[in-house]
Amino acid sequence: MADTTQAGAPAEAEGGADGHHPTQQEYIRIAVVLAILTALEVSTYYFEFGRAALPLLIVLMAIKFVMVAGFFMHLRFDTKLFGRFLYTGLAWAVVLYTLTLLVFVVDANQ
Amino acid sequence: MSVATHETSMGLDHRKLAMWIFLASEFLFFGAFVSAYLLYLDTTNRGPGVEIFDIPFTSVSSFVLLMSSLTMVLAHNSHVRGDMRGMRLWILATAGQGMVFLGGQVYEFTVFFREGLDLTQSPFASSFFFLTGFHGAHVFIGVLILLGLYSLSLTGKVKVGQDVKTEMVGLYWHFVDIIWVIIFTVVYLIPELRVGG
Amino acid sequence: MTVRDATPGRRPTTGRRARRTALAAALALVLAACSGEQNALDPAGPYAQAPHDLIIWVFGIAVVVFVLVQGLILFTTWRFRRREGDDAIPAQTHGNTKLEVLWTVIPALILAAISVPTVQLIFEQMDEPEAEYLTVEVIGHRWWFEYYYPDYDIYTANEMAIPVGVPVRLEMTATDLARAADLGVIHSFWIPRLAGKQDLVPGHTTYLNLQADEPGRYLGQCAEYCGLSHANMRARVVALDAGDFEAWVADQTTPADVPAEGTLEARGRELFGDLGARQACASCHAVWEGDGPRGPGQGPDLTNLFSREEFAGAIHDLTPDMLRAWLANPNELKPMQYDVNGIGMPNLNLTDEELDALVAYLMTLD
Amino acid sequence: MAMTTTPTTGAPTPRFRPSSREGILSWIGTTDHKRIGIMYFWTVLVFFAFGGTQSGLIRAQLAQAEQSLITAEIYNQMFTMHGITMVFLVVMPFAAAFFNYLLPLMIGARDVAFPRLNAFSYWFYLFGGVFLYSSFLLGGAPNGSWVGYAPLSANAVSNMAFYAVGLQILGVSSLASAINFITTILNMRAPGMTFMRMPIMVWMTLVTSFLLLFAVPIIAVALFMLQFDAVFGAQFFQPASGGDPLLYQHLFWLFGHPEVYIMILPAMGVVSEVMPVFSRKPLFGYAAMAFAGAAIGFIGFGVWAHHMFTSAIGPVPRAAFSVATMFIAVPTGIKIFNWVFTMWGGKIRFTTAMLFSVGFVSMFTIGGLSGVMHAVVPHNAQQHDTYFVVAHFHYVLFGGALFGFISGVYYWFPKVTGKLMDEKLGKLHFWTWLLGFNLTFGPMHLSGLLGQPRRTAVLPEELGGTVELYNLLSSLGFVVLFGSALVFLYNLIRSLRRGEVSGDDPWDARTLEWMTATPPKPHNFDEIPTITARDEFWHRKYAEDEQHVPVPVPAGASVDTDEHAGHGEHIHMPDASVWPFIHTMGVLPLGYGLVYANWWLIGAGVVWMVAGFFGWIIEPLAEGDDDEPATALAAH
Ligand code: HEA
Ligand code: HEA
Ligand code: HEC
Ligand code: CUA
Ligand SMILES: [Cu+2]
Repeated sequence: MADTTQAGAPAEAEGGADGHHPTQQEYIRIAVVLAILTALEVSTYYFEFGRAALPLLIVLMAIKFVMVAGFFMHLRFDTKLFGRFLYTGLAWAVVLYTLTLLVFVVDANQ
Repeated sequence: MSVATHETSMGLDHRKLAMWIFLASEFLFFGAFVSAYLLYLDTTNRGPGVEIFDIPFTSVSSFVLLMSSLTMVLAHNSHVRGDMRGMRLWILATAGQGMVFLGGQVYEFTVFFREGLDLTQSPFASSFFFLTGFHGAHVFIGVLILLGLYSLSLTGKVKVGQDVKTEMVGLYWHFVDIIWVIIFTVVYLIPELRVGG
Repeated sequence: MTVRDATPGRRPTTGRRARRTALAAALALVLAACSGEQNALDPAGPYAQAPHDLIIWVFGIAVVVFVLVQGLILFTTWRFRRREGDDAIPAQTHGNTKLEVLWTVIPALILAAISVPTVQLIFEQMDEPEAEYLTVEVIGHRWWFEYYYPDYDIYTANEMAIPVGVPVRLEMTATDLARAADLGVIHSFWIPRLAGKQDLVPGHTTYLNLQADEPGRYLGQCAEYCGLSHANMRARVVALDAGDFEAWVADQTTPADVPAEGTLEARGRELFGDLGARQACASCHAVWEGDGPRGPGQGPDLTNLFSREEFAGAIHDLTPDMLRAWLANPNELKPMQYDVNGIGMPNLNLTDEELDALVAYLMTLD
Repeated sequence: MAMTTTPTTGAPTPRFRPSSREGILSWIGTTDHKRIGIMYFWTVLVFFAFGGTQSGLIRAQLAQAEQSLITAEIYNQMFTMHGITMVFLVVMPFAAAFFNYLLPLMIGARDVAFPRLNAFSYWFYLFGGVFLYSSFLLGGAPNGSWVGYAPLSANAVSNMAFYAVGLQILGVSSLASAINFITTILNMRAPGMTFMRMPIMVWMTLVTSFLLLFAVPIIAVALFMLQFDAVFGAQFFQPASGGDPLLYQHLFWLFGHPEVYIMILPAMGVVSEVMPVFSRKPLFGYAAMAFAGAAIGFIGFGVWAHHMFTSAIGPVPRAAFSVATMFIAVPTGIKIFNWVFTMWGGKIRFTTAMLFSVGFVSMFTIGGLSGVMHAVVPHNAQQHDTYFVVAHFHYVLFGGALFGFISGVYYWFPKVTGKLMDEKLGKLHFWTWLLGFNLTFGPMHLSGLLGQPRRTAVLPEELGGTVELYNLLSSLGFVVLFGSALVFLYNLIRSLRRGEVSGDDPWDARTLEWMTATPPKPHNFDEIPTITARDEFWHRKYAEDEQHVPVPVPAGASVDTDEHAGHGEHIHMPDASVWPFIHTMGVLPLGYGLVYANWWLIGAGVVWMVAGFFGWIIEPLAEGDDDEPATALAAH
């Protein structure tokens, strides 16, 4: 929460970065990167990556996530507050549900 | 000047702020489905399990959805530049890709159904259909909104300078896309590693 | 019967009502736990005693906090009440960091002090008993408890006999149509004087330790809401001296007698196995005669029915009259849902003649 | 009503707007946060009467052992509906009533961020309640307890489909409100109203809204699963096919525990407003109060499994959740002591509002202490699902939430109506309420420890010997409460009709809402005040000398009622709109369709809602409003 933000002082909010929204070409370049990453992901289905596969998939997923959120959703150019909402929600969900699944696993009395 | 755009304490647009707040809560929604799915991964009740997935097929529809994010952002970009024709075009392209994705999902579900995987088969089946189905419902709503945006831009309810509206729709659309980024990995690819392919 | 002999006349009576006339204060009551067979404040075995000792201690702390806070409230409101005509405005204090730190740290310390023994006891209570113990398998049905003693191959229902002074470990789960792993709902087994409760969850096996230090009849009740007749799902533990327990085991492992040909009882036995177009008793209840089926079906095993004092989820005294009323219309004595989802015992529209015969037969089962 | 005016897409301007501020139509179409708050309040009272009646039947049945005034089936429906009603149709919307009415006034705004969404929330709440209660006429009310544990409730034979769908509807309402309030608080504070100058009530609104935001989606999932298990044959919680009933418990309590703080934090907000005013001192430890509230909300998310201590979970989670639970007492304790020290050194005026607030602090502490006792896991196995727990949660909910809210009613009644509530009746109400409350729920501590389980339709004879007296006392307590509630109701209506005129600032209050006209005008403030301090209004009335002793500012107490000061023409308020109402009505066919697995009804409901939504978005917020001038702030 941006509890320190002064009311009526939208300094941070404007971010001053409005003019730097990517251009069409840049968007397309980002999409190409995303496509390549996806191809890499799918390749784990065709090729044997052994124990590297799981971490690789997770890292690729995270990169794609951050790229779409950062560029297409403009998180990189908008106020930090929006990103904080998004990642707070994500983190909260991950923490709560990981704990929940842990309770099913750490279960000596079931 | 409407209330909605009255000068605000943080200098943010109400609607964008509200959309982000809403999206934050959606993680808790989808997270619960994902947890149920992970919990029930092996609870197939003697029915089909993850081996039933058709990864090449799903990869294609995932790719389509991913690319719809590109057209969506291009639509917004056009709107910002005041190019309403371009904006409408990209919106239609986005909605079209959304529909392709949905079509793929309907096809996938029918195939699974024929192979003996339906909602009532097992906890695994229920949680698979719930997770992907609720995501599909989000895409469907997104398509409706896109078409709404398209028609409103024709009637002049959405004009040049009102690109926040396109941006809002875009936020929702991209969000549905990043949820699929997670689902594609967690639901399809990672479990498939164990099947060995 | 040994069981009944061991627990003479422990039915609740109006005599006890006299005792409750005194409205004892909360503190006094909790400390000087009053009696009652289902009273959590009157532990009768180590697995109930340890949590009780812990909570008494925590309760003491709670009382201190209570007295402090309420005293402070009373004092403050009294001391700083506005008096008639006093319109002056008091000094505008905004806070006091030292004080605030104080009432952050002190409660935190108190709670840390509580949590240490709590955590220790959690593990102690759930571990397998160290001494040799008896295992009883418990299955919760809507709305009765089934028990199985793997060491002796004994099936019984609602009343569980245990030897005094020996730890008992319950292995529990829940289903409805016995062992069909279907339709079960969650129940909870709870005999307050012997141990806390533990849920019986379909699809899981849960464990509960208990032990009785004195012979007696300990009452309990299903403690997890399980639908229509949740209130009528009671449990009893009968703790027996070693000798009595052996006798009980011997009795339970003896097959039921087959009544002599031509008697009313024999007629009852015949009906039990065949009611014509109506569902036979034997399709849901087993009576073990040395060979043939053993153990409960949809309903309790009746081989030793009359070794128990109560029936139908231990809500009614087991007397011939009650039994007759039960067979005539089970729903009257205990609401069940046989017509809706097949849970419980159906009304089989028995004639008077059939009722006489069946009751006579069932009375031979002890 | 105009249900027939189905919207035609693309129509330039809707012709259908109630313009009058009187008559039923003006209420249906209202977007004024104050009127919506008032509607919440009266609806809550009606549901409170229902929930109270149900508890009356419960208490009648349990007044003596082995009674059968009502059948087991009816009893089960009664306690289920009692729990659902009190939690979802009374306490939560009661909080919404306060938030709605006060939030914009307290932060110096003209309305909430999304006035029509606000109306939508109210109508969803109302229809959700109507939907739940219609089950009584349609084959039986929900009967699986307010927690609706699977697999019992995931069964077609139970009436719990109504529960699953009904709560889903109420959840949408809460979620929409939460988003609305968060946006409002972040974005619409008056100039100078920094976070650390916001009244605690606003802080609690913010925290509560965040709790809702993150908790409601979880129960939404649980309810969907339950609903599909019960109606459409899904297998989430069916043990026969490997489904795990524990999943439901986790999902429910992941929501359910934050939910209890959703219910208490608003009341804590109310008390934090009332106490300073009647002690004539600022709130003691403002920052600690705000952050303790946030901490309670935060920790409150991590303790859910303390409702499952006797379930099939192992010793490690039991221990972890036990410790986590206990430590909630720390931030709560901070609040308790800060309230007491708010009074310390003050000049306490014992109005009815103040009495209820003091009652809150005292009674809530009792409930909190039994909560800590619950957290002692080994003994929780004795307390769980007994009347000891029933005592605990009535002390925190009734002694806590309801005491706080009623305090708020007495406190803000003059603001809303311009009339004072009768103090004599108020005091009669308070003392009978306090007595009845303790008489009802105090003895439950004992009957619980003496072995009485909850949710049992009869009090067993063999148990009756020890606990019958306590049950009788509880039942008598209900009678006292009932009488007391009638006094309250009479006081409300009487004061509304011919209460003493209050003036704008009857309590010598501290916060912004008292600075404007009473009752406030539709646009709240003629001129949005600029905030320079916490307790802004107080500081406009009093200056402080060196010893922090306030001295009245001569002409400082200028209440913002000066017609000339405002620039009336510039104040542009949203117009009334019936679209939220029309849109929302579609939830009824949708809901019944889901319960009865009727695809036609589901389809009709969806089409209705989509159409209603279209009507909504093509209608400008205010007449002649282009919705977004080219100078839109967000764009550049
Ligand atoms: C408003 C609602 C509300 C609130 C605020 C609370 C507050 C708390 N609750 Fe309660 N609770 C419920 C509503 C609420 N609860 C409901 C509805 C249920 C039953 C649900 C059902 O099954 O139907 C329940 C059940 C419940 C259980 C499960 C019982 C069971 O079924 O077995 C537990 C277990 O730990 C628990 C614990 C607590 C604790 C530790 C707090 C703490 O937050 C309390 C903290 C407060 C204090 C401790 C007092 C003030 C502090 C001080 C004066 C400081 C000094 C104190 C110490 C050092 C101890 N609650
Ligand atoms: C805020 C929440 C709240 C409130 C206020 C109450 C209030 C009361 N409750 Fe509570 N109760 C719950 C929440 C609440 N309850 C919950 C969550 C459960 C658990 C349910 C479950 O197990 O699933 C429960 C369960 C519960 C039980 C346990 C049932 C069981 O386990 O079998 C009992 C038993 O005595 C009980 C009694 C009462 C009584 C006597 C009141 C009284 O205080 C009520 C007093 C109210 C009145 C007297 C109303 C009178 C109103 C008027 C006269 C106004 C008229 C107005 C108009 C006509 C406009 N409740
Ligand atoms: C469809 C199954 C079914 C049939 C047929 C049936 N019962 Fe039952 N019976 C039950 C169930 C289930 C219970 C347990 C009810 C409860 O306590 O909730 C029960 C309980 C009983 C009990 C009480 C046992 C105890 O210890 O609590 C007796 C005695 C009994 N049945 C006798 C009979 C007789 C005699 C018949 C035939 C005339 C019969 N039953 C037919 C299902 C059946
Ligand atoms: Cu079995 Cu309650
Ligand atoms: Cu809780």
